[in-house]
Amino acid sequence: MREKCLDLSVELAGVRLKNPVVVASGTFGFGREYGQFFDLSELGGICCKGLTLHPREGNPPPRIAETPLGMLNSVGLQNPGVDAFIRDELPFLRQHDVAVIANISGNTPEEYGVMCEKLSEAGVDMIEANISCPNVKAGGLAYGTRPELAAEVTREAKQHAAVPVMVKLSPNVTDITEIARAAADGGADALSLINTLRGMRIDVNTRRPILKMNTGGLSGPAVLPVAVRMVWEVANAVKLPLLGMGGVSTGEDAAQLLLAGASAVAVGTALFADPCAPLKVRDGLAEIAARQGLSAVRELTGGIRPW
Amino acid sequence: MREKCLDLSVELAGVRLKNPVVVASGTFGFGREYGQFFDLSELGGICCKGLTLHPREGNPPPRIAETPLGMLNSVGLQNPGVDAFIRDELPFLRQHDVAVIANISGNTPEEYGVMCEKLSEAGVDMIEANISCPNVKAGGLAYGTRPELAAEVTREAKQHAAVPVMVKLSPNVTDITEIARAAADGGADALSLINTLRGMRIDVNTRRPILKMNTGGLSGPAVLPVAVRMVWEVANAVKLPLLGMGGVSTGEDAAQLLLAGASAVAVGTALFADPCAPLKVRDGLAEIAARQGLSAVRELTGGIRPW
Amino acid sequence: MPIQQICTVASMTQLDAATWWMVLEAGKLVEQHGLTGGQFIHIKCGDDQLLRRPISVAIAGWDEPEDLATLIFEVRGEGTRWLSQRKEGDKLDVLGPLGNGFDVSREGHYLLVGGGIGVPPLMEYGESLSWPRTAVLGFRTKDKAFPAVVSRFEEHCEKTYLCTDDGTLGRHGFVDGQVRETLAQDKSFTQVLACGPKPMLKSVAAVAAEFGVPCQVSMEERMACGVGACLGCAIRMKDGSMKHVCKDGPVFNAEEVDWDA
Amino acid sequence: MPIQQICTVASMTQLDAATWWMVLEAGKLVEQHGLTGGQFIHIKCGDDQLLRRPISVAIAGWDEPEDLATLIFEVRGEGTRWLSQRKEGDKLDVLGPLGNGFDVSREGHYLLVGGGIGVPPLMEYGESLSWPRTAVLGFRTKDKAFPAVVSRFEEHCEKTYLCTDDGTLGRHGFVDGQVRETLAQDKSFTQVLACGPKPMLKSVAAVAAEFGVPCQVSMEERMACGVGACLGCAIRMKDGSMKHVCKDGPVFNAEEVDWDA
Ligand SMILES: Cc1cc2nc3c(=O)[nH]c(=O)nc-3n(C[C@H](O)[C@H](O)[C@H](O)COP(=O)(O)OP(=O)(O)OC[C@H]3O[C@@H](n4cnc5c(N)ncnc54)[C@H](O)[C@@H]3O)c2cc1C
Ligand SMILES: Cc1cc2nc3c(=O)[nH]c(=O)nc-3n(C[C@H](O)[C@H](O)[C@H](O)COP(=O)(O)OP(=O)(O)OC[C@H]3O[C@@H](n4cnc5c(N)ncnc54)[C@H](O)[C@@H]3O)c2cc1C
Ligand SMILES: Cc1cc2nc3c(=O)[nH]c(=O)nc-3n(C[C@H](O)[C@H](O)[C@H](O)COP(=O)(O)O)c2cc1C
Ligand SMILES: Cc1cc2nc3c(=O)[nH]c(=O)nc-3n(C[C@H](O)[C@H](O)[C@H](O)COP(=O)(O)O)c2cc1C
Ligand code: FES
Ligand code: FES
Repeated sequence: MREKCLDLSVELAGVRLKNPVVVASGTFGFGREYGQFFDLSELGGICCKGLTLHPREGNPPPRIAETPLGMLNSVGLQNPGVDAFIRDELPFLRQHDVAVIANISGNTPEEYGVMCEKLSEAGVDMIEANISCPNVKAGGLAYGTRPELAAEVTREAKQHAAVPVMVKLSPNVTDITEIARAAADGGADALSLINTLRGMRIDVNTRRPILKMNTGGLSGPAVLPVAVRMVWEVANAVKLPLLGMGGVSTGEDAAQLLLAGASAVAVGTALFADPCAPLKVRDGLAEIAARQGLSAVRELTGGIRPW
Repeated sequence: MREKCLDLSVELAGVRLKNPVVVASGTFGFGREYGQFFDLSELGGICCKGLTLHPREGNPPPRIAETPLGMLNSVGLQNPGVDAFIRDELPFLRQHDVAVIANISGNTPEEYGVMCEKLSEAGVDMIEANISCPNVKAGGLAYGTRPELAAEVTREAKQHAAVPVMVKLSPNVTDITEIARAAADGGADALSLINTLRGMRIDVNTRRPILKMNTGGLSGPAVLPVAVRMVWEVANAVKLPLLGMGGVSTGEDAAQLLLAGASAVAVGTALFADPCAPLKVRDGLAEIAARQGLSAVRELTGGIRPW
Repeated sequence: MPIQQICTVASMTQLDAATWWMVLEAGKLVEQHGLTGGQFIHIKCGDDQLLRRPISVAIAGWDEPEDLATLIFEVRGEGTRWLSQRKEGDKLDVLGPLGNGFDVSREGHYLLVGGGIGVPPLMEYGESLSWPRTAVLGFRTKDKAFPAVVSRFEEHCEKTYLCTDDGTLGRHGFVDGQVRETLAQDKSFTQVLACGPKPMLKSVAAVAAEFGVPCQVSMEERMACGVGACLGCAIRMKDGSMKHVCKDGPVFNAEEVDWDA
Repeated sequence: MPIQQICTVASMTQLDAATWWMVLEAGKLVEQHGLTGGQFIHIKCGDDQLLRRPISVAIAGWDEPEDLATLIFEVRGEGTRWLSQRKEGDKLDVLGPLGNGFDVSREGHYLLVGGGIGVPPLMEYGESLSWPRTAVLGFRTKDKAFPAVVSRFEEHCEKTYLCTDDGTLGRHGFVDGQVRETLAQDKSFTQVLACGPKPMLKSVAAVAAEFGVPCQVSMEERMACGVGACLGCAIRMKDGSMKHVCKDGPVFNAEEVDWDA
């Protein structure tokens, strides 16, 4: 009864999500695999695996290492390219009642622009411009760590996009609000954060890093407190809607990010422990909102009472 | 038999430690409390609770929050001041056969200098200049995030210190090697890293941050992969000896930091789960070295074989 | 001096939906290190929880065999949930004895004031004190008023007053009303010993001060080390200084505490 | 189509100091989803391990009752240690069936080549194939040569050759020597099915290629999702493309694999 009255829907830069739980880019492919475990229409949105203008094979294996309640990955943007996505994957995604968010990485600002044009035309709901992927040596890292580049990429993306552009921030910076402001100045419609923290694990017997790339991106529960802090900082620094992520695996984790200022959350690594994690996060969030007597989950957003 | 042949001793900026396991500043007070659980002479060294020129009461409570395999603290440099330390605590520490490393934080470069002078005269083995404590609003954070300030503090400390000066780096930066190089240029004899990552946790029922300071420093197993990565980066960037720390709770964790380039490791948060953690780390490290047929644990340092 | 010890769970009894009575074979902790009620032990609650959980000792060393220690705790989160799932014979890694208990070294007339899960840490003082004492015990509601605990006060104290916030048992209202009445009626009380939520402690301390009766309060704060090393569990004193619940407490002289911090 | 299922441990048998034989009541996984030997399941190993652990199925659906699945695994770290501590009646959260098994759809003469913990995933092919087959099984030393596993090959295969690296059992040396001899003596083999450490697979693949016999190999790579979504478990193919062990494998055509990657 009570749940019936609870409105789960949220809005992210003008795009309506039927609930605030999105799946994080790179952890969900293009939806086919986890679509075997639950109906994709149950999700608020899907951030697709990061796309590049041309197909990429990604980094050499091993690409995965486990760490204390976290994991490192160095997948490195393996993807079939934006054209193949539009041809082979988007029609499948479009069969479901779910917001499709294309995640893109470019080597140059122009590449972001070209991809935005193609994807807008093909009909995605939103574009997430990844300026933070720490795995690609050229470009990737620099955009996310230098305000002027972040602004430039954002401007270029916005100029060519007919759908909202969300800029994805890296946590590997001294001051994330600086980059957030730059993206806002560049015209971003929303921001998403956090991408992975850079980390390393060494096999003490072979003395080799477990990842062939030596270092990789840390995600999972271990990073949750960093994500909460950064979402809060960014929420205080810019007026844009935020998609919060980093270590979310329960409704309570998600509620923390919403309270800190996010309009919606993304679930990534938690999927690997439990394919139905996003649905459990959604239900947990609904329970918390109901217990607090809210009529809409979106009332949590920014509800933090800092000391 | 085998263990008899294994040399556990290491050198850190000319100071001999009988084994490579030190306890981390702020987690071990001035040794009295954990000295009830084991003989302090079993340790390689003790980094004392951070000192300031004048006594400080620290931050208001709550100061502690638990996170997934990590914890946040906002203790904020509560300490009796450098003079009281020298008078009331140092004599007790000196009763033990263990290297005493005084950890200091100043509001100005001059304060670092004054403290270095006092502590050198009083007879500590080494000074760890904390330029990274994220809890003190004035000064603290800025020194650790701006190369020119880091260099200035280091120079001032070195000028007034008669014992080796180790500079402690913050992980909350875009490029830790930049700060490391600045400290090296300033004349640092060694570097220690990592201090805590800034994080936050929110009580979703009260909507209040658990910490009264809203945010705090993240430590514990969760941060280990970030520590390993940063130690490796810094080891590649400067020629100084390194004291590695961040999330160490087993011999294997310590071995990772040594292989990445550290000469010794510090154990902090792990103490709270197990007061004897430093001794277990030491024994675990010895076991790994013995298993690898080494004659000295120090042979692990920098032994990583990157891809 | 505190030690680290592996204790065996001697028994587990569920008191209500959320509350457990756990008896530990505490061995040396009691026999050589003198663990007593009102002190606490710091318990490792499985590998998932990085930090230990502080739990007060309700009573120790008075039952047979003499090394038993009783803990009474409420499930509040993951750590206490883990603790509630322990079975007889399971092992617990604990640090103790930690902190001070109430100071009852001087002859006198004691008023014990407990609220909710703050009642059990007074149990040993209710039973074993060699001086006369009266208890005022407050609970949210009748279902949360652990009869197994209350009955031991009733058995040993001169009088035991019960209060519930909702009036379902005993006096309707908070304990401070009963405390005021009791102190007003009987001027012979020399000490108030109080344990419970901070707002309760604050008002009990105020009432005691009103009547000029010294008051000791048992405080809570989030802890990391539990032994005084990390300075995590600070509380502010009236004079602006910080004291630490794990080392200087958990029992403090109510007059010294800054109740408005 | 893979599903998530809670399976009950039907039995646990220790094979040697580090190796366990675990039988699961796999229910629908076998009965409706056709789990077979050579495929794998992705197992949640307690709350401490964030990622699941992939373990191959040795044999499934051939014992009574028909929903049993046998896993044989070695303790290598925390996850497999946790798994080894499971008891009859415990529940496991698994994903499966995942990946392909060996392709044995065509009539032929099969040579099964297993090394160490790579022997069990061939068990179902040793027992249940309707075509003639021979097994070459290699182990480090006699003590690591699981008699309980080997005997099932010996019972069902035309011939079962054993090799040990140290000569303590069977032929002294690696399996590839025996494979070469067997393929040289008998030209009727139409397929080699191999499972074991990568260096072994590489040399067996080379020998098979020498004799022009198609060879299928079961590969390992570190996994996150286990279902093809994260692209974590990539291995490089000769043509430079990436394939994924969890979705495109674990069994690959040996000719397609880039053995020098
Ligand atoms: C000196 C002392 C004595 C105590 N004695 C008892 C007792 O006898 N019976 C009893 O039921 N409870 C007692 N408590 C409270 C008990 O420690 C907490 O309920 C418990 O730590 C909660 O842990 P959790 O994992 O279940 O909850 P979570 O909320 O999941 O815990 C998260 C973190 O917060 C800390 N925390 C949460 N609540 C408290 C709290 N109230 N006080 C201190 N830390 C907290 C936990 O220790 C942990 O580090 C005592 C606390 C203190 C300080
Ligand atoms: C398709 C497949 C089938 C397998 N079948 C079997 C089997 O039948 N029997 C058996 O004993 N082992 C099998 N393995 C290997 C088994 O998965 C690893 O031994 C196990 O994951 C180690 O986990 P751990 O926690 O004990 O070790 P840790 O080293 O602590 O694990 C740390 C991380 O590394 C990963 N990892 C470590 N070694 C391997 C490895 N060799 N392959 C993949 N991931 C690894 C773990 O999954 C985990 O994420 C298989 C592996 C794959 C990929
Ligand atoms: C295997 C893997 C691949 C990822 N690939 C991408 C990617 O292609 N683009 C991107 O923007 N983020 C990528 N990420 C980052 C996630 O989208 C997310 O920001 C991060 O993992 C933190 O969330 P989590 O802790 O819930 O996983 C990837 C993460 C993982 C674990
Ligand atoms: C409670 C607490 C207090 C700390 N106080 C200090 C301090 O005073 N000075 C300092 O340089 N570092 C301080 N640190 C940081 C630690 O010395 C160490 O760098 C960090 O905790 C990472 O190591 P760990 O994960 O082993 O704890 C403190 C850490 C904790 C947990
Ligand atoms: S908890 Fe560490 S000082 Fe009290
Ligand atoms: S493990 Fe995720 S794609 Fe194979």
